[in-house]
Amino acid sequence: MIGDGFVRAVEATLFASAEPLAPEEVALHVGEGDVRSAIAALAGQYAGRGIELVERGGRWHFQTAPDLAHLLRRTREEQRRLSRAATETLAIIAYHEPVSRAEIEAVRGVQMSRGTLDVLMEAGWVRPAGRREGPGRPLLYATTAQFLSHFGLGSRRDLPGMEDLRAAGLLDPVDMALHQLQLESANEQD
Amino acid sequence: MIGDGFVRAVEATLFASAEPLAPEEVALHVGEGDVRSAIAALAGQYAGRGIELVERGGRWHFQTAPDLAHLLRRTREEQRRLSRAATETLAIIAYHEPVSRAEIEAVRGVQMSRGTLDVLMEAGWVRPAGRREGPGRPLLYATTAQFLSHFGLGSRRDLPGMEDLRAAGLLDPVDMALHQLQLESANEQD
Amino acid sequence: MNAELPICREEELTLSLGTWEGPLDLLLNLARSQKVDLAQISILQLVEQYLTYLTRVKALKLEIAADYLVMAAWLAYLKSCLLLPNDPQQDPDPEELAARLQLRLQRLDAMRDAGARLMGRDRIGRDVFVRDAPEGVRLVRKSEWRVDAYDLYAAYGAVRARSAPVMHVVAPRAVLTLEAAIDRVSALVGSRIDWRRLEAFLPSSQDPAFRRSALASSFAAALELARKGRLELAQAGPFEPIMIRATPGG
Repeated sequence: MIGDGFVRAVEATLFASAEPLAPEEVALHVGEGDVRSAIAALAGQYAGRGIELVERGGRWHFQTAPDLAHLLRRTREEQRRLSRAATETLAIIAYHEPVSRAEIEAVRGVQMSRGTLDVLMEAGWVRPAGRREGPGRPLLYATTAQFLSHFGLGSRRDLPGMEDLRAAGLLDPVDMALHQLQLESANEQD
Repeated sequence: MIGDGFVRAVEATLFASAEPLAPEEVALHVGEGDVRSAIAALAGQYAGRGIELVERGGRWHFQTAPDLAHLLRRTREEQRRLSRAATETLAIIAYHEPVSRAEIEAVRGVQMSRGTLDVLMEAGWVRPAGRREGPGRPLLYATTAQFLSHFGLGSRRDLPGMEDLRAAGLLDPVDMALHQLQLESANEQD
Repeated sequence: MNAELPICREEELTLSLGTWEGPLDLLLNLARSQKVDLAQISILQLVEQYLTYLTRVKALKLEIAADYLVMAAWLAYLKSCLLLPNDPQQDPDPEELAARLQLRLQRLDAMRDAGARLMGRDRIGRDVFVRDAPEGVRLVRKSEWRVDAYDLYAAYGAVRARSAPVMHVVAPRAVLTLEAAIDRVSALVGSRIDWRRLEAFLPSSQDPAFRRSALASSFAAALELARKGRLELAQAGPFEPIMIRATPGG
């Protein structure tokens, strides 16, 4: 397998890229060949090594093996902790996307404070995703490819507990009428 | 070898580092163990792959195999139709060269947009041809040898004269309007 | 589902409302203090806890945000509905309202839990690392411009046709104006009362273009003078010579 020039080329391209690459993007660099098979072969070769080839939202990239985190963790660059409001908002967007601001507020039971969405968009995890056709044409939010790669998710199906939550009906479209009772009267006082 | 936890740790450490690392620096991360042997083992495993572990002045780092560097910067040619403005500009330069920008605009009767000349120069058909002595010393443009060969011309004298154009109906205002219509709709697809 | 978050005991609930992110958050924490699955929660007990909590806050004369009071009023209403004998006519059905509240708490709890689990994943830059300074891959798009010779010449033709001055040049021609013809015909016809051909009044010239012009203007002059009663016109038949004479006695 080491002798396979095509697999080598795919390996080098994925290694050199600053961003995760989709097979089609890899193909633009390596030319004719079965990129998907080459990626699958590489992923197999790297499994169990200190470096892994992983898929994130249809794109592939190399990263260090998660179990070695303790060796590599850089304490001085400790990531800023997300506030509780921002963490919940991110989870709501990820599990319900695309979702409007009003729907996020309905789940959390409070108005969203300024900056909550900004923080998530600045981190590159959340993006505006068009408007919903309907009254008021509300702006919708969804997660990004960067969100998937940052949190090590192959796709949204890999969100923790996704299937259980769906089965339990907890991810059904938010029934806005249900929340209006409190939200509306509460907002009037703000 | 894959199962060797220590080699994995060295591999991940070298991969994640922004700088080439000396064995002693690697040791700071991975703790007790024979770092040099691990590095030697890794260098052997990666030999001939798309990624290589190389030594630079006593420090080690991963890099793309040098023979694959050409993959990282790929040039892709796309066929694009020259816009009407650019085609007219090219024709004016060909018939009037050397000619200044202001003269081209005077003949076309419209201002030239930024980039029109850039496109023609990028295509290799037009070159700057010195400056005209006189007020403002305007930059002059002329066609290239590549222009002649692209259009199958031995020299500029082979350009059809005004009588040829008239005979071909290319100066006929009615035909012109029709032709312009076709050109315009073609340009809209750009 | 809620195992990862610490369960707040009722006695641990601080009385400061600022601790809670709104009434739903407070309700969720009260619900957790029941130490049962949210699906089995006693809504009546929860309502009781909430109202008691607000009463204690009020007793301490702490300021209560409006939305807590709105929720309290709604919960008090829900409580009274739940306690009343089951009335099938009642709309909305109190049992359903309670179920909805329960669903809301479950939803929020699920998302809170999901958020925590998300944050706990192997995250890039914290648990897993990508290359710090990759070479980067680049795709340079180069345009190959397409234009053929016909396009080029047609474009030049179009430019020239567009910029050529659009002007109708009339070459100078020898003409006899109507005014000159009137003067000439009226002078020549004088007071003669014998018929003469129109052609006899034309100035002599070798220029056929001028002769045609003179014929036309002289005829028009004759018509004009006839209209004024100064002369008479006669023609024996179509294409016969046109004859002119001064009006007798005119």
